[in-house]
Amino acid sequence: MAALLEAKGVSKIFGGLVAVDNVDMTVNKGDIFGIIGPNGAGKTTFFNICTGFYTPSQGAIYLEGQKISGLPCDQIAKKGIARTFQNIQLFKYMSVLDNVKIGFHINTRTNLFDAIVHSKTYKNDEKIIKEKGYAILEEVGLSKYADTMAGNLPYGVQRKVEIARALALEPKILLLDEPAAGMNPNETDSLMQFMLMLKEKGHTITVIEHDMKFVMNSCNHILVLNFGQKICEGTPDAVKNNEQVKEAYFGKGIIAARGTN
Amino acid sequence: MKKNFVKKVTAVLLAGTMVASLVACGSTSESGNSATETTAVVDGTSKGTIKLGLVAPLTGVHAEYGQGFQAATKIAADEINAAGGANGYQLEIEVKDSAADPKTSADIVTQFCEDKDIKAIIGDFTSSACMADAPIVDQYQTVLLSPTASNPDYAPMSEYCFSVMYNQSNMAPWVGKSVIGKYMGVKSVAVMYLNTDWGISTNEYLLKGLEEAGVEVLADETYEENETDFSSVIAKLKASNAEAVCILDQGNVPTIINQIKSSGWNPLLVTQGPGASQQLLNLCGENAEDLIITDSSYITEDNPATKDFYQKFYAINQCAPTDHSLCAYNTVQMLAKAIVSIGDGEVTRESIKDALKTTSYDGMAGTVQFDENGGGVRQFLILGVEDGKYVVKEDYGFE
Amino acid sequence: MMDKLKGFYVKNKIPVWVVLMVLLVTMPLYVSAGNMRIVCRIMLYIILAGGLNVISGYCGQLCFGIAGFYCVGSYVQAILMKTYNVSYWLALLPSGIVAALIGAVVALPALRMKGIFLGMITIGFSELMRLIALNWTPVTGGAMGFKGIMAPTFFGIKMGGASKYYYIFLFVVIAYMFCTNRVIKSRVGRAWMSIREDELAARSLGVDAKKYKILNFMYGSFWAGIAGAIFVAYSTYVDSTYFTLDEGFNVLGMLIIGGQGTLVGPIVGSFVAQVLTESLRFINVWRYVVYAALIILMMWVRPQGLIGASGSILAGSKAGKKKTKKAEKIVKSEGKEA
Amino acid sequence: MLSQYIISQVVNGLCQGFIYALIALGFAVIVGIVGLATFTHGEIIMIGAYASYYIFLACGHNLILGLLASFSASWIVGIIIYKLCYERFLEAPEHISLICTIGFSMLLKNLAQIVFGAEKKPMLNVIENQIYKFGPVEISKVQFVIMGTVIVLSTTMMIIFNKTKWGIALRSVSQNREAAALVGINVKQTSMIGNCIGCAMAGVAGMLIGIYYQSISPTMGATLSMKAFSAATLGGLTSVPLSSLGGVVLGLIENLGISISTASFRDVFSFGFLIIMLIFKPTGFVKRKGARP
Repeated sequence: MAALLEAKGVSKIFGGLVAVDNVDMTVNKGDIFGIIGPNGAGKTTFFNICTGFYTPSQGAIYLEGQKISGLPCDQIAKKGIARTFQNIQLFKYMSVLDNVKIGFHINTRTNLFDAIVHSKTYKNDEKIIKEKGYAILEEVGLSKYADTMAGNLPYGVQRKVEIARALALEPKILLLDEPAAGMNPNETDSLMQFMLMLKEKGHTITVIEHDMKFVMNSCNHILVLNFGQKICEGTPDAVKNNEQVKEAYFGKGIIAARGTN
Repeated sequence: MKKNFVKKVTAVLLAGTMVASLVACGSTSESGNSATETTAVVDGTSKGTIKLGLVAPLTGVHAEYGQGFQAATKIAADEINAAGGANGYQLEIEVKDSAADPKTSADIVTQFCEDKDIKAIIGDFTSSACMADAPIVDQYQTVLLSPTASNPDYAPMSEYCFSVMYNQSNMAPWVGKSVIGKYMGVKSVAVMYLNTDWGISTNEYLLKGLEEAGVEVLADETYEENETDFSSVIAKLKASNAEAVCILDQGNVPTIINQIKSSGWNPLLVTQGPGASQQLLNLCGENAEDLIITDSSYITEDNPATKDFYQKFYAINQCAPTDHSLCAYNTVQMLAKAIVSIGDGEVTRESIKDALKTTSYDGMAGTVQFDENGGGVRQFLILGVEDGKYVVKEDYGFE
Repeated sequence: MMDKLKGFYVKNKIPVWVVLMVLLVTMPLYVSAGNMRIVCRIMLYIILAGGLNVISGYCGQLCFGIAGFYCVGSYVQAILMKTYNVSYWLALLPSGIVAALIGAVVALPALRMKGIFLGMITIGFSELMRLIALNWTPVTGGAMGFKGIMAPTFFGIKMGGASKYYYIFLFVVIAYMFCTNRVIKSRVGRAWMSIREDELAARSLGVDAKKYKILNFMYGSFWAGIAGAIFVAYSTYVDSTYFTLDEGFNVLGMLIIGGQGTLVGPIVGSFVAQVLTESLRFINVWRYVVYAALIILMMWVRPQGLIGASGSILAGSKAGKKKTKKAEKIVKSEGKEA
Repeated sequence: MLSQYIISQVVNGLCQGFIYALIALGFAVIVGIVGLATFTHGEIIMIGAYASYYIFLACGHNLILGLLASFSASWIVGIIIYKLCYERFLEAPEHISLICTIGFSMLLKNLAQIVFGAEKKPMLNVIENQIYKFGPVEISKVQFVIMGTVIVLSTTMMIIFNKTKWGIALRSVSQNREAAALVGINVKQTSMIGNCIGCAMAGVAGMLIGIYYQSISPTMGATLSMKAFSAATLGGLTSVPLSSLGGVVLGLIENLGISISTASFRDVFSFGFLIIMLIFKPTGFVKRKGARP
């Protein structure tokens, strides 16, 4: 399996705070790669480094062997990384369809003059956007909301719209930041099914999540962060049984107490 | 509930205003839209009324002067009408606000020109506005008589353009040569002038006059129209060690004089532009002592020639008139004289223009007439301030 | 009422447009020359407010300095026509382009700033442009201004005077509406709007925020420049007093009255503002007091402007929340059916 | 002689800078506590000046009375502004309240022209002409009084802000509205008080300007408020001490600039400096914080 997204010795320091400390990561094509860790472990910071919102203090990010860290985030998006946000950042006052249309930005070429004279490029682009946009909405199961204003949708649906928008980029890898946060068990379940379906279609996904059940059931590879450091990496089963992970999640005392029992 | 009510009321109000305005705009008469000051005294000898339009900035930054225009023209029209009118015609002045915006001014002038009843237009205050109006009055062949437009390019723009405010080409060299050079007899002078069309042209002509008289110009400083703090300009002039300071400005003169005095400097002061008004004395108080000022008259309550005007003006505007208002007063008087000189001929826009060219008005501010371009030519006094009052130092015709 | 109007329009699209065009084209026949000038003024402000609308309405970049671009356009046109004897029609485009280039220069520092800081930059810039016009006497005529800029001839017809020059204004307004309508509904317009709504998310989707912000400023200032350029030959005279900060605030006021981020907003805003100030003349000096009070009242009642949608990002959160509840209900009922 | 000239220009610049600083300080308090900008500041200056004018007219040249009058008049206007332009729009996009303040400024300006009269009013010799000499430094009594008043007022403000319970409430609202509400601070009232303090500072500045330039008019505030706005922007808009610094720097730059060129370029210097400064440091004098954005 070819490594799609690689992080080599990535660190990020804010002032005196080491938010991410020398983390390595390899995401292979076709993976659902989970990143877990307690609050404040540096997961989102790590995501922000991967997508170019931050530049790493040390180390570098590679996409298909090509260094991408240091590029502005819109360039990184063009290279093929799409993401969603922990606190949904939809264009709330625009319709769902428009949200997805903006997702097609990098895959279309229309410039100001094309738009004014309605050139061939414009017509082609609009045609593609319309067809593919509806296709994506259909795929995600949102076509009935196409003309609804995104901000008016319930939370779970908004999450899906955000994913649909990211899919419009036709990314090589999809980064989801806590997609199940705030969802009820039913919604979480359907989200999981949805992710597995995406995987079936050949998408590579990296996901940050708190919900253990969700991660263990959907991911085939998991990275655990604590205090910015990688403490464990491996399959769900390996992670489940790792002492350091238990320690990080439940605290040293409990583990120690259990040990004496 | 309450909110809905407010919304409804607003909607109704807005809709009402819109409809009213549409109707008003649709009709060509415009009579409902403007403040018309009818001062007609109906008596047997009246031949009818002649309507004049006044466009002036009643609001905005120049509101002070626009409101002065309004009051002064009303006084003049009242006086003329009370005395039986101009050659029997009663004068009526229609006032419209240009808000110191040249675009609006041009729009209003067009409306006046479209109104066949209006025989001549008085206004606007700023040169900018007048220059924007000039092509329009040229097209409609209507007289535009500005009390104050001072840009030397304005009056030559059309034969229908006139301005009462003195033409700087006669006035400023005289100030340089005769007032500063001869009357005051100083060897060196520092000049500060307003960076507007008026200030720049006045300064140019003044420097010529000073050169002729052999007065050394040690500093020549300019500043923006909306300037409030002159201390740094004054410090510059002070550093030049000139005997006298010549201030070429209108509205800012009192502020400048006050700031010069409070900086602890006491040079000879001479100013041209603000006009010798009571307002200047009020605004400067003791600081105005020994100030030399040139004007065709001085407008205070003590001056027998202007007392009547002063009191009437004060009754309307609750403030002392300035030279600008006097110029506005003169415009109406001159138009009236022009109408009188037409005699039995028909009073048309064209005849008013022809008559105005040769009109000379001998009023409380000396004689005013127009040169070949339509720029006003006035006579000047040299005035000094003593004990908070104006004193005539040299009479008209000092060379 | 708005919905009914809209419904009527959707049903009778072609007749409405035909009637509107006929009314517009024949306007000088039934409106007096004096009022034609007010119509021309409305048109001028439509273009200015329209240019500003692109910048602040569609891209969310607070700009108080539209008068600066207007100034640049006017002076470039005046200088080209008077100093270099370029024909009116040939000078139009360069005026717009120079204004657009200046817009790009202003946009550069603007890239790193938002909100009121950006507003401040544009204020400073607008004043600088005016001061350059006032003080660079050899080129701009300084305080003496530029006079005698002639209206152009069009196939032998001299376009002087409001009734004829109106057609040039009309043409530019239609051109503006046509272009902007197309741009807004394209990839470029969507990119601008995405930056307005959430710049971070837009960038994560590959929208080059820097490029599009600069492009946005250029497009907006281009139209402001064009407005200046056509105004100069209409007025025949220009000096720096036309381009004060108050002018910029006026235009912004009109835009917000009409509704930011909507195509018709500038038209409605400019129309209402001009017609109101004209029709309030009967109350004399009180008219600006009343006008100002109406602006405040307007902000209280319809903060999104007369035309703006209440569910817009520009309308404020309160209006948005109401709609959210309504939408939630719909979603719930749909869920039951499913 | 040359050095004397430069010194006098520095003194002029400082004095003007102090006036800018006082206005900018009020501006920063408003932006900091209410969280919304204002364009009505110029008119508050004018209201303050007129209040002191009428008090001087009625009671003679009593500085303290004038100060109280301008302070309270502008405080009252501050309440009106808060009720009209801010209270409803605290959570709304900032352009809405901005337009409200622009509208209100227009209203006040035109109303003042009607009520007070459009003409300039004299405010003569409230402080007599007198020059103090400290070595090569010449400073007039008016300048002395102005600088003194500004220093006293701004120090009092600092003390109120940093030492009193009241000031801490004000600062907490400026930092986090919701958190302040949670610990039991009446956010709306506190915001209003903040707004009123800011306005009152501008009002007092109006009186000082009236005294310094010896005349007042309804349109006196327009340019000054723009300068103060620039000064506050230089200071990062919300920081009281840095905004004052911005004012002083702006005053100095303008006057030193004038001394090497002409006064026509005054605004070129101030706005040019502002733009250049913001290009290189978008947050003005404020140090960029190292925290996560």
